[in-house]
Amino acid sequence: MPEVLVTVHLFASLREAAGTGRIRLRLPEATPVGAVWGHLPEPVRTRSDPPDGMRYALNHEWTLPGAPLRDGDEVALVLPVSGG
Amino acid sequence: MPEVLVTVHLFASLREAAGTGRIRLRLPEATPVGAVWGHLPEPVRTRSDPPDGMRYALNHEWTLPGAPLRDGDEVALVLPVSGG
Amino acid sequence: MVALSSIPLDLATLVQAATDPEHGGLVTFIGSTRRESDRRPVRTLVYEAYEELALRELQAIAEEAAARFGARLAVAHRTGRVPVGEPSVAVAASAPGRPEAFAACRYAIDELKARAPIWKQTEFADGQTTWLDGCQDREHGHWAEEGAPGEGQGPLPRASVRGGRPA
Amino acid sequence: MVALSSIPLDLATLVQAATDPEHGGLVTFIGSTRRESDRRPVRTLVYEAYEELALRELQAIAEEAAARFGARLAVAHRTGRVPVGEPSVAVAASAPGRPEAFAACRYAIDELKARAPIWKQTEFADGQTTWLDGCQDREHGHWAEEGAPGEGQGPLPRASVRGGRPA
Repeated sequence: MPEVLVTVHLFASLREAAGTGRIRLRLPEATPVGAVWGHLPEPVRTRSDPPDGMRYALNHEWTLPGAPLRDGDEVALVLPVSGG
Repeated sequence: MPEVLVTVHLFASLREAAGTGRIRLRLPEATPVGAVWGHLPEPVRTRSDPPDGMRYALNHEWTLPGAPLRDGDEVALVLPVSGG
Repeated sequence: MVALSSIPLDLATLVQAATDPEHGGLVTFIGSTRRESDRRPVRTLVYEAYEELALRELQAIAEEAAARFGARLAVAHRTGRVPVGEPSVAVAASAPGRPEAFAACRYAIDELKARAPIWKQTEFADGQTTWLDGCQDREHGHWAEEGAPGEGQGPLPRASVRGGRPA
Repeated sequence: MVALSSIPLDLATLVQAATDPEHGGLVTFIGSTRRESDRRPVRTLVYEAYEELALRELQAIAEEAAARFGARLAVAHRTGRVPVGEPSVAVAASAPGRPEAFAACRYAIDELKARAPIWKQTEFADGQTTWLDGCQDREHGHWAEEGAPGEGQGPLPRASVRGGRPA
């Protein structure tokens, strides 16, 4: 099965758990961005499912969980926000 | 009829019309503050009735038009306001 | 803190006066002279306060807002000549949360405009001046809306509009 | 103007950026770190932004508010460590009249808090730290409301609360 290499951007507690703000993952081609969580390494994925209110960005634009990943994509896991 | 001597504080166009911010008036004892307008000198009283929304202060506190004047009182004719 | 000031209002001073370490939100309102009034160019505004009562009224408004919204307020109003573009009034209100901070600031500026004994004289670019005090404005706050000034429409006496007053 | 800043926010800069000579009202909101969170003393907050997208989102919010309310906006958010009492976020919005200025400012701060990809880590006085990001907070925004931290109630894994991090 063909694979794609993507960069995953991590923030807040995910970034701390990973020890880095970006990791690279090899994923099956056309994996939807919403499935990236399940492919995170165990020490990073501190819970089985993404938290309620999780959003996703693809190449620094908002996207939907169903968007398929292509080779070279930069996907961001945008945890529920708390700015302000 | 006994009279009282009061100081009338004038502002904005009334003050300009009077050429001064305060005038003294001799008025019949117990004249209500709401009647002061009718006793203003002709050049000051630019209209026959006080404008809608006119308020009154007696000795620098809000008062009602029916409040009776006593000797030495300071009455202010508070025209409709436009600050801010 | 409430103040009348004949020199420019300093927003930082008001913000500092309204700051409270228990309050997470602070809202300010700044009202400035616009360069047009009813589509006529304005040169400057002149504010006149009934000082004794204006200060009491500003204090009363600040206390009402504090009681209603758990807020801490600072309110200041310019007096005298205020060139176009400069703030004529400033309010700062802090509260534990942002809805109350917004509500307290809005309450204070709305009440100030309705109640504080302060009057505004508009000086137009052509030198004509008019007070907004219910005597010189045809319709309070909408002085020249129905036509050019001095045309003798409505209850405005011609004499109440002064032309060519030296600056 | 929209900005992320690792140094203290300057309100005067935002006010200047939002000023428009046609606008008579200008409203600002300043959000500051409170010295307590859920009744526990706080030492400092740390803000982390997804910078590329946060700037776009702030710009989008400013443009939405401009279109809806005829407003001009400036929005800035701190990043990094923000000591208790210092502003973490500031919004300035001017509009022709004061209702629109209030509405535009309120819209911008509400949308920012709901949408901008920026996260807050609370560092308590006892050295314990926690992110408000839906993973470490038991209930988003109400982290310690039901009990002391680390008691193992609810979905919060013990490991997600870090103790004794050096300042």
